[in-house]
Amino acid sequence: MNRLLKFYHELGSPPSFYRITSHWLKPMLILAIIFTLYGLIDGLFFAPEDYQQGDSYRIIFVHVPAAWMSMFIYAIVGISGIMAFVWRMKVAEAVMMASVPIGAIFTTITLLTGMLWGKPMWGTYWDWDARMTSELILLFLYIGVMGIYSAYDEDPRKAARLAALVAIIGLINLPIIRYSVYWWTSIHQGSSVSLMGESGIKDWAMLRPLLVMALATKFYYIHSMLCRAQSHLLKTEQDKNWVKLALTGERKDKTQGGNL
Amino acid sequence: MIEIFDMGKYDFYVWGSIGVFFFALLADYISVKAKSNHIKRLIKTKSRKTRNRSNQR
Amino acid sequence: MDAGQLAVIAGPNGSGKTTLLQALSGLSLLASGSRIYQGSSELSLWLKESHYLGHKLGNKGNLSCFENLQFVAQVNETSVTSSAISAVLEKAGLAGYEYQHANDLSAGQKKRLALSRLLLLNKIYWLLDEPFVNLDYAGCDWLYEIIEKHISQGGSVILTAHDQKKIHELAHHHITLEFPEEVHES
Amino acid sequence: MDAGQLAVIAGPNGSGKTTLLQALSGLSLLASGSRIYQGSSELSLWLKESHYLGHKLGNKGNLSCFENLQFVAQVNETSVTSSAISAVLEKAGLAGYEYQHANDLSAGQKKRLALSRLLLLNKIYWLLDEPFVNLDYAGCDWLYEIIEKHISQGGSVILTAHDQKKIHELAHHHITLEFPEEVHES
Amino acid sequence: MRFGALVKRDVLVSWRKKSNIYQPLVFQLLIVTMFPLGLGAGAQTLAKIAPAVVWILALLSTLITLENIFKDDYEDGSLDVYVLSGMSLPLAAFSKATAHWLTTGIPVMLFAPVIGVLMHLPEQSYGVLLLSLLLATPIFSLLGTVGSALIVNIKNGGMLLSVLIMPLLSPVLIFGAGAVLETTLGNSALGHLLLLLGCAVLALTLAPLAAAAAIKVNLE
Amino acid sequence: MRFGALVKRDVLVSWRKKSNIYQPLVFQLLIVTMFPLGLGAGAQTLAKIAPAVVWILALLSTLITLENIFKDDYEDGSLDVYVLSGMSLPLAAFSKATAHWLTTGIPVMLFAPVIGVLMHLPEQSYGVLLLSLLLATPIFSLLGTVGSALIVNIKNGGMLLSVLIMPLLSPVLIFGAGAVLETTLGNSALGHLLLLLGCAVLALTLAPLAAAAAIKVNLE
Ligand code: HEM
Ligand SMILES: Nc1ncnc2c1ncn2[C@@H]1O[C@H](COP(=O)(O)OP(=O)(O)OP(=O)(O)O)[C@@H](O)[C@H]1O
Ligand SMILES: Nc1ncnc2c1ncn2[C@@H]1O[C@H](COP(=O)(O)OP(=O)(O)OP(=O)(O)O)[C@@H](O)[C@H]1O
Ligand SMILES: [Mg+2]
Ligand SMILES: [Mg+2]
Repeated sequence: MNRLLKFYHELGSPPSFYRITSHWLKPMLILAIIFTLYGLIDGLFFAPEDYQQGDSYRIIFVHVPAAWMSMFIYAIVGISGIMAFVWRMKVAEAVMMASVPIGAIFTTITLLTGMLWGKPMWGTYWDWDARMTSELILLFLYIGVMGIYSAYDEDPRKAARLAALVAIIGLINLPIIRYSVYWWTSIHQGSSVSLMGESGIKDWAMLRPLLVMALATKFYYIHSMLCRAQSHLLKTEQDKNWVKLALTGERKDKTQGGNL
Repeated sequence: MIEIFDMGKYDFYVWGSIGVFFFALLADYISVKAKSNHIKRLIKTKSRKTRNRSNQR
Repeated sequence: MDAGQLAVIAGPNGSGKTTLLQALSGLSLLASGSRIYQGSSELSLWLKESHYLGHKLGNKGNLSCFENLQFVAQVNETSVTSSAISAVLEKAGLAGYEYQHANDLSAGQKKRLALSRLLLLNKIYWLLDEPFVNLDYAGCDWLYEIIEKHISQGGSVILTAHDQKKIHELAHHHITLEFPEEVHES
Repeated sequence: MDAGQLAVIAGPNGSGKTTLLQALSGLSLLASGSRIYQGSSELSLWLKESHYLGHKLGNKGNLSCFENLQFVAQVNETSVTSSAISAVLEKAGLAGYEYQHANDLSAGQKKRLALSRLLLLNKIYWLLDEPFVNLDYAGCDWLYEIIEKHISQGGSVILTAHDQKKIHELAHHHITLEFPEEVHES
Repeated sequence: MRFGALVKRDVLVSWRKKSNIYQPLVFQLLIVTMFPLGLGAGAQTLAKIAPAVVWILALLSTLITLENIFKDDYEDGSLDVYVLSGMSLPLAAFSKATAHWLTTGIPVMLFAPVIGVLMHLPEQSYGVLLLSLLLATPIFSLLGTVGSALIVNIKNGGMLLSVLIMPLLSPVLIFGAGAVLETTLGNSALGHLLLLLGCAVLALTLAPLAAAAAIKVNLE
Repeated sequence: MRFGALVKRDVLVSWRKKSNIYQPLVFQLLIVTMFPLGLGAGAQTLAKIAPAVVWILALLSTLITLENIFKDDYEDGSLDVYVLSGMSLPLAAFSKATAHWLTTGIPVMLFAPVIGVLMHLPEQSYGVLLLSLLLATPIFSLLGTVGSALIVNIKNGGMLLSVLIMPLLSPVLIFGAGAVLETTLGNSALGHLLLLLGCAVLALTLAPLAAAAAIKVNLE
C-alpha cells in the first residue's frame, strides 16, 4: 500500500513522470500492434459468420472497441480534469490534454464505422437514434475541450484550468445528454428497437477477437497518451532544468557554466 | 482467396471500416511523433543558443 | 525635401503627427493640400519609392519572422534570396528567431522585425511613426545607425519622435506641430 | 506598510510592476508568496478596504459620468447622494460633464473620471497603476494633492510611475523592480 | 442592492446601444426568409417544421449574443470594478444573466410568435410556444454566462462558446421544441414543460457557480 | 506573383490557426443536430427539407467567417503593408477572396455531403449539390470580401455584414437550393445551375472592384 502511494506521488511530479513513463512507451506500442494484428486476423478470417448479419457484423471488431474507448477516455478526461482543477496538478493537466485528441479520434472512428455499418444493416448511413446522437454530442464535448485549450495558447496553465472546467461541466452533462436523448427517442419514435440493443454475442469465437481488440485499443491509447503527455510537459516546463537534463544530458555544461 | 476478402459482398463496408480505423490511428501516431520531435528539437536548439551565449561571456 | 535628408516631426499628443504621416504615405488622402512628387500627383510612383511604418506594425502574428519578410518582399515585387532575408534578420538582431512566430516575440523584437522591412526593400523615402518606441538602448542605436546610413546613401527619412534628443540633433528639418493646422513643406 | 504612507514602485518595462499591483489587488493570486492583511489572508476584508485602478480604466463607455460613478457607489455598497456625486465630479474637473457619455470624453478626462472613484469610495488602500499617464499638468497637480490629502488622513497609496520626479520625493517607500523576482514588503 | 445595481447598469447599456436588442431579431428574420427561398415549398412543409425552426431560431439568435455578456466588461476594465468591489462572484454572474435575459431573452420570446406566423405554425401552439420559451430563455442566459465567462479573453470566441454550451442546450431544445410539437399534434405538452422546468432549476443552481469559477480562473 | 504571395500567406495563416478552417464545419454539425432534436421526426421530414437545410447551412457557416477577411489584416496593420506596396486594390481583393475560398469555400463544399447524409438527402442529389456549391462558394467569398471591406473598422460588424450581403445572396440561395431540390424530385437541374453560373460570373467581375472601393474609403 505504501509503495503504491509513493508511486502515485512520484507520478505526480513531472520529472519522475517523464522518467518513469519513458520506459513504457515502446512496450505499449508493441503490445498494441501485436494485439491488433491478432484480433483483426482472428476476427476477420476465423470468427464464424453471424447468422443474421452475415459478414458485415465483422465491423464490430473495430466499432465497439472504438466506442468503448470514446467513453472510457472521456471518463479519464473528466477525472484528470477534476484533479487538474482542484489540486492544480501539472501531470493531471498533461494527461487530460493528451487524452482529449485521442478520445476525439476514437469518437470519430465510432461514428464513421457506425455509419458504414448502418448502410448494409438499415439501408442508411445515418439515423438519428439515441446512441448515435449522444455519440455525436460527445464529439462536441471533446471539440469544446480542445477548442478552449488551443484558444488560450499563450498561457498554457490557464488554458489547462479552463479546459479542466469545461471537462468537468461535460462530465455532469454526460448523463443529462444520455437520458434526454433516450427520452426524446422513446417519446417520438415509440417502440423503435435499436439494433444494437443486446449484442447477444455468446459465441466465444466471436467474443475473443472483440476483447483482444478492446485491449489493443487500450494499449494504443496508453502509448499515444503518454507520448502526448510527455510532449505537453516538455513544452510547458521547457525552461526548467530537468527538461534540459532529460533531453541533452547537459549536466556537465551546467557545472562548467557555473564555474565561469 | 478472393472470397475471404469479399466478406459476402459487404467488402466495401467492412474494409472501409478497417480502413477508417487504421487511417485514423496512423494519423494519430504520425501527429504524435511529429509533435514530440518538434518540441524536442525546439528545446535542443534553444538550449544550444543559451549555451553559446554563456560561452561567449 | 531633397535626397539625403532627415525630417523630424514633433508636437504634443493629438497635434496631428500621425495624421500627417499617414497623409504623406498615401494611406489617407490629404483632406486639403496635395502630395506632389516628381511633378506628378500619381500615387503609384510614390508608393513604389516610399515605405510607411505606423503605430500598427503590420507583422502577421502566426507567420514566422522569415515568412513575414518573405511575404513583404514578394508583395513589393522585390526579388530577394532567402539568405538575404536571413542576413537582414541578423542585422536586426533577430538571428536565431527566423522560425519563431511573430506573436511569440517580445514587443521590442516585433518592432525590430517591422523595421527590418526597411532594410529588405530598397525604398528611397522612409516614413516612420515613433520608430523608437519599444526599442531598448541597443535597438535605438541600431536604428540611428541605419537611418544615418540610409541618408548618406541618398535616401530620405521623415519620422516622428517624442523625446529622442539625438535624432533631433541629426535632423535637417524640424517640423513642430502645435495646432492641428495645415503644415506645408517643400 | 503602515497607515498614512505612500509607496512608489519603479522599474523598466516588463519588470513586473503591473503584475505586482494586480497581485496586491486580489485580481490575480500570487503565484508564490501571499498577501497577508490584518493577520488574515481573507480576501473579502482586503477587497473592502482597497481600490485598484489599472491600465484599463473601467469606465462604461455609453453611460454618463454620473451614471458611472453611481454604479460604482452602488456596487461597492457605499450610499451616496447624487449631490455628493456631482461634488466629486466637480473636484475632478469634470463639472458640466455629468451627463456626457464616458466614450465622448478625451483621454485625460476619462482618466479623471476613473480617479474620481477614489474620492467617492472611502477605501483606505489605493493601488494605482501609472495614474499620471494621460493627465495634463493641472491634472497631475490635482492628483498630487488628493494623494497627499489621503495620506494625511491616514490612508495608504501604492502606485507605479515612470518619470514623475515629484511623487518620488513624496514617497515613504521606494520599491525598484529590476528582475522579475519576488519582492517582499511589510 | 448590488444585484440591482449591476442589472440596472447592464440594461441601461443595452438600451443605449439598441443593436444589442434588435440584432437577434433581425438575425431570425434573415434566416426565416431563407427557408421559403431554399424550400421553394408551400405552407404544408413549412408548418411541419415550424415548431423546430421557431425554436432553433430562438436558440441560435440568442447564441450570437452570448459572447458579449462578460467580454465588453472585461475589455473596458469594468469587470475589475465589480469583481474587486467584493461582490460575490456567483451573484455577479447571476446579475449578468438576469440583465441578459431582460434585454435578449424577453425580446426573443416575444418575437417568437412573429416567426411562428411566418412559418405557418398552427394556432393552438402559440401559448405553449411562449410558455416553453419563458422557461427556456433564462436557461440560455444562465448557460450563456458560463460560456461567456469561459471565453472572456479569446479573440473570436463566439463559435467556441456555441460548441461549449450546445451539448448543455440539447436537452432544452428537445423538451422545448417537443412541447410545441405535441401541441401541433393536439397532445398535451405538460410532460415536456415539466422537464424544461427541471432544466431551468438545475441551470439556476449550477450555472452561476460555474460562471464564477471560470471568471476567477480568467482573472488570475 | 503578388497575387500568389498574398494567397499563399493567407492560406498559411489559416492553416496555422486551424480553427479558421474547422469552425464553419463544426458550426454546421451543431445546427444540423439541432434539427432532428427539434423535429423529433423520422427520416421523411428530414429528407424533404434536406436540400434547403444543407444549402442554408453552407451559406450560414460561410457568413460567420466573412467578417475577418479584411479585419485581421486591418487590425494588425498588415493591410497597410500590402495596400502601400502599390499592389492594385482589386487584385488584392481578388487574392483575399481566393484565399478565403481555398480555406473556407472548399472545406464547406466538401463537407456538404456529410451534412446531406445526416439530413437523409436522397442519393441522386449529391452530384448536383457539389456542383451547385462549386459555383456558389466562390460567390460567397467574393461578396464576402465586399462586405468585409465595408465593415473593416466596425466593432461587432458580423451581423451588419450579413444584413448587407444577404439581399445579394438570396438569388444564389434560390438557384442553388432549387437545383438540389429539382434533383430530389428527379428533374434536371441544368437551368438552375446555369443561372448560378451567371451569378458567379457577375460576382467575379464586379465584387473585386466594389471591395477595392470600400477598402479605399475605409483607409482614407
Ligand atoms: C453512426 C452510427 C453509430 C454510432 C454513433 C454508434 C455508437 C455506439 C456506441 C457509443 C456504442 C457503445 C455502447 C455501449 O457500450 O454502451 C456502440 C456499441 C455497439 N454498436 Fe454502435 N453505433 C452506430 C451504428 C451501429 C450499427 C449500424 C450497428 C449494427 C447494426 C451497431 C452495432 C453496435 C453493437 C453490436 C454494439 C455493442 C453493443 C453493446 O456493447 O452493448 N452500431 N455503438
Ligand atoms: N479617426 C479619427 N477620427 C476623428 N478624429 C481623429 C481620428 N484620428 C485622430 N483624430 C484627431 O486628430 C487629431 C490628431 O491626431 P493624431 O493621431 O495625428 O495625433 P498625434 O500627434 O499623432 O498624437 P500622438 O503623439 O498621441 O501620437 C487628434 O486631435 C485626434 O482627436
Ligand atoms: N498575461 C501574461 N502572461 C504571461 N506573462 C505575462 C502576462 N502579463 C505580463 N507578463 C509578463 O510579466 C512580466 C511583467 O509584466 P508587467 O506588465 O507587470 O510589466 P510592467 O513592469 O508593468 O511594465 P510596464 O512598465 O510596461 O507597465 C513581463 O515580462 C511580461 O512579459
Ligand atoms: Mg501618433
Ligand atoms: Mg504596467
